Amino acid sequence: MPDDALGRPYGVPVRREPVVPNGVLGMLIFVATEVMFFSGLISAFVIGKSNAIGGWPPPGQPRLPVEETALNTAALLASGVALYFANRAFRKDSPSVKPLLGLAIALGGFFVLFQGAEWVALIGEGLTLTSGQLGGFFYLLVGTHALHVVAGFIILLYTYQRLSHHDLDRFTFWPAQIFWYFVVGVWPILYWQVYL
Amino acid sequence: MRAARAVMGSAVLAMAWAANLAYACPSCASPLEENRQAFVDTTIFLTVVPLTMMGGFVWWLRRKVRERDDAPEIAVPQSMLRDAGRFSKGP
Amino acid sequence: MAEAGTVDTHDAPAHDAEHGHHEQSFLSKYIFSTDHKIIAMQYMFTGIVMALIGGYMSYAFRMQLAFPGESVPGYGVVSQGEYNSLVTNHGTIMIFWVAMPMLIAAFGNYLIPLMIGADDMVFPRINRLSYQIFLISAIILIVSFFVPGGGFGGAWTSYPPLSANAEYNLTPYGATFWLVAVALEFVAFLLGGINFITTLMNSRAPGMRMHDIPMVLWMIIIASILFMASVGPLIAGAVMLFMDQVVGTGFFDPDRGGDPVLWQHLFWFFGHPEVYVVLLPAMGIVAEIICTFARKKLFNYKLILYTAFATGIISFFVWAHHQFVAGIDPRMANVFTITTLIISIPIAEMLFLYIATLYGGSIRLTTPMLWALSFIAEFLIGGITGIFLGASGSDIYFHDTYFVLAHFHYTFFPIAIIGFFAGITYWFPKMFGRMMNDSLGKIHFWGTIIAFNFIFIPLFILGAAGQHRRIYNFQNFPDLAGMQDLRVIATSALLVMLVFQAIFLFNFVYSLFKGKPAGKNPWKANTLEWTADSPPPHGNWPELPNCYRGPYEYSVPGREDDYWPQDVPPDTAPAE
Amino acid sequence: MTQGIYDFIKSIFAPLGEYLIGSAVPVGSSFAGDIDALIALVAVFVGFWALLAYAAFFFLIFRFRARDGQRAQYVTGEEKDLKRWITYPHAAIILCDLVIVFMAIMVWYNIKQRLPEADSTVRIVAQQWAWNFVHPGPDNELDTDDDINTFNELHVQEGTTYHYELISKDVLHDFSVPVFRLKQDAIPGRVMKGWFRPTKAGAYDIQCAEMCGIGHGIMGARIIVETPEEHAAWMSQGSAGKLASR
Repeated sequence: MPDDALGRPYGVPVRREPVVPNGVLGMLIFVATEVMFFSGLISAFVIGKSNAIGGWPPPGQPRLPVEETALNTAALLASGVALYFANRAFRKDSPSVKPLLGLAIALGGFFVLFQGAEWVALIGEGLTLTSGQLGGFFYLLVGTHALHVVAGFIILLYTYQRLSHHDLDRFTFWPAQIFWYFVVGVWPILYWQVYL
Repeated sequence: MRAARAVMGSAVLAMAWAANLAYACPSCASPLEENRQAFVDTTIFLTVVPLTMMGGFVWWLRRKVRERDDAPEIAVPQSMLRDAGRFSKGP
Repeated sequence: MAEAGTVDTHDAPAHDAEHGHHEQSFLSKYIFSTDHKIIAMQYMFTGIVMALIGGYMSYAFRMQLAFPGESVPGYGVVSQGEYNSLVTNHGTIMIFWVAMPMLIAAFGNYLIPLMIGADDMVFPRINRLSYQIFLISAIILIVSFFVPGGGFGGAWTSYPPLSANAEYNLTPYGATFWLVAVALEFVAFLLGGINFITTLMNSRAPGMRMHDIPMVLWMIIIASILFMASVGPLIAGAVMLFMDQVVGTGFFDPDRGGDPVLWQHLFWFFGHPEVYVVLLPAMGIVAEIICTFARKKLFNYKLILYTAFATGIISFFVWAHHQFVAGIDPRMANVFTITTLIISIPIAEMLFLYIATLYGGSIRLTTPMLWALSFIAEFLIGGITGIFLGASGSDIYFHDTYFVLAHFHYTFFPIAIIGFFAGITYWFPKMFGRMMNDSLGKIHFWGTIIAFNFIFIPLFILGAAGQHRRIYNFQNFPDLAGMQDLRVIATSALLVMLVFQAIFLFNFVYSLFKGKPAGKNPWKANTLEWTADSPPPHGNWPELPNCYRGPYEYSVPGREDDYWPQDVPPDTAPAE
Repeated sequence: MTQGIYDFIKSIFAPLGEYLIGSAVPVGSSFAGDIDALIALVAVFVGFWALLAYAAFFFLIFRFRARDGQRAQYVTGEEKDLKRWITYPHAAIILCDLVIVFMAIMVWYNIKQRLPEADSTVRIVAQQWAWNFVHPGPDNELDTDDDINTFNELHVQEGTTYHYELISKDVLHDFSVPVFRLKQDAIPGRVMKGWFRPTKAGAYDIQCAEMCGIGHGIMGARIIVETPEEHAAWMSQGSAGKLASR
């Protein structure tokens, strides 16, 4: 095996394009941390749930709206799909990118509003942060996710605005998508864990 | 050397397995069996998730590097193909 | 998101727009700078200030232990509650506000762009934000001492229900401030870590392959990856603990269906990888220094890299060894004993490889080299004593005794203090353009190292005799009251060590202004940072360097010089 | 068979353990000797490697110090004959680790995982910042009228196997008796079970080993290990005193 010192061809090396653009790589690392954050929350929830004496959900607490939220889940997933097609259109420079991105944003907004309405109803039924383990974990997990949805929603609005001004590039759109896919992808797991 | 290492590796695994043979646990403190199981499950979960993510990322990166190196329209100097490091496919 | 559009800072440096004009005010140059070197300095000086605060705390509580009940000069009488908050915050500060900013943030920020031949980090503004959040977190922590009720005193591990409920810890504000400070600090390092990894991946000089990256950068990157992958659950736990403290939820309150062991589960999932997060950068610094002053290539670069990776991966499997007697399922202890002993293997191998690097060298015992070698010598003690604690059977006895305390000081002192001194004495000429005084450096070195051993060897003995941690006065325990001599020895050694730090501070300030001018490459080292001016200007190089070879090509046969910088083109085409 | 191997290895290291730990802290329980022997074994194994590493380290520093006109060698560390110096110790360390793991797990299993038949049971209730002990009294059963409650003082009888039930009223505490080599966290909401068997009469410290608030430093108690006669005397006196106070 040749030495590093002697075995390399003579010549000026060329700087190459990075394999993954900076923004994308940074966002991927950030999302990985977020995945661990949600893993921690879910682990805490699994352990908290296992401590309940008398079964889960605890007796005497309001039921979570499973069916309505299923609809909402579908809306969020559809938003992810819309974003995926928006990206395909974007790469082909097709004019349908704008309505598709708009649809994704609208579905995301629908999710947030629906979630808010659901919370208002639940608080009315007496489920609050301090009403017990169910309330605490519900607002902790779903609330943390809701914050992420709002953040992702704002990021998507920003990309939409850039798109309207015709200066949206791949290196902004791609990280924004990664974040939204993460927000969409983590929700079914939370739905399965918390609601079902 | 390699064989010795394999033997020792399997010995370690055997120990790990044997450790759980002593399953009886009269001094376990948790009032609930589900709670005990939940700790074991989340331990495994929390350990596997980061390693999977890192492994998946390295795999994805490797694939991307290969794709790029295979793509004909991007001119890559021959010397760089050779020198791209551990994520490249080598000479 | 603003930086996301930038493919490569060398093509379109995002921060040049801000710094295009040449006359900068003091504020924009030193306070709100996006230059990685300035940010590194900010981290370093904040770290030094925090180290002084942490050292002062250790002085106060060691004096209380040696002379219980007497007024400590410069502090006053240490009450029980104050003692607890002193030890708690000493631990927190030394790990989160000294070891991490000095080793990862300061050296990472300073070295990564310089060593890979880049002009700056890829996200300079995120980098600046990272330091600002870090500074706020430090301020919050210091403020926590002066709120009603005093600073938090529930140990740096902050186990609930003690930490969750003000009825128990009696520090209603201190506990919350402490928690917020720690969480903000994590956010700061999260932002820093994103920067480090992305920069190393994407901004390397032309020709720098994976195996041409200096070891210290690999170690900082692996540490960052470990940090990013392990901190999430702890932030989750911190949010829950914060809600328990402030909102009044009961996640960790057994009376309301919560589970106090859950916090330990989440905390130690981060807590153990954290040890390697700070260890690896120090190991990397030592690797650079040993190679430079032994004029030797690193002994089997790839194997060292693999042991570092292996350490990182295994560190995710070992955390429950902190909880052997904490009420987890006893069967889990068996599994974690095995994994804990397995992690000793790559670490031991890494130390062997470092020792093997000395073989065949030409060793010059300069101040940085002394620090680097003492790192190996001292860390070895820390490493081997860890086996006693990793083995579940003996941990029953040693858990939470002074043996544990001495053990992790034998790891953290080499990491944080020796690693920092090694790094600062080695890179001082690059950072400030002047040499540090070698004689003063050696006096400081011997004073610190000898005193350090005299602090902690007595504590090993006390721990083996069954003395527990975090007890403010051992006169309350008849079996322990008799060993006061050892405590006095440890405290006296601490005083000596603290006094010797004045020599360092003097040397630092003196050399800053009066030191011998260093020139570009005073140590005749290979890595790219030594090809820049000392101190490097904004943008580091007029023209960014290329890389032609690995970082440790010292004493290559057939060359006149015994070093061969990475950016020097080969003289001729190689004869194959 | 595993027990036989364990006993054999233990018998080798027991005297050293007696010297290392037993000389400072009395060997007060049936399993204290096991832990001491394990500590001695680890000390010998890691001590051997540490000395070897130090010897190599200082020898190399001395042998290869900078001398005029002498260049360092160019060694990559990938040469087979040099790499051997790393791989052999590496393999040997794995073997040492295996022995340590085996012994540690055996000791752990004996102390923490199994519960031998008990002669008596005591209840230990930790609170901020004191220990309450409930002795079963003459009828040897807890939760009866003749239970003896004491404060910061636990009375046990030499040579008797005790189970303990460890309870915490408020925060985490840790019941630690150095002479027994016994340590167990008390977790509010759970009952921790374990056992010990005192072997040496005398009065020893109990410490709280988990940070439990401001009074952590004063949360000590005494464990009084008595001979059967003394214990019987204390018990009659204790229950009489209790009846009198009623």
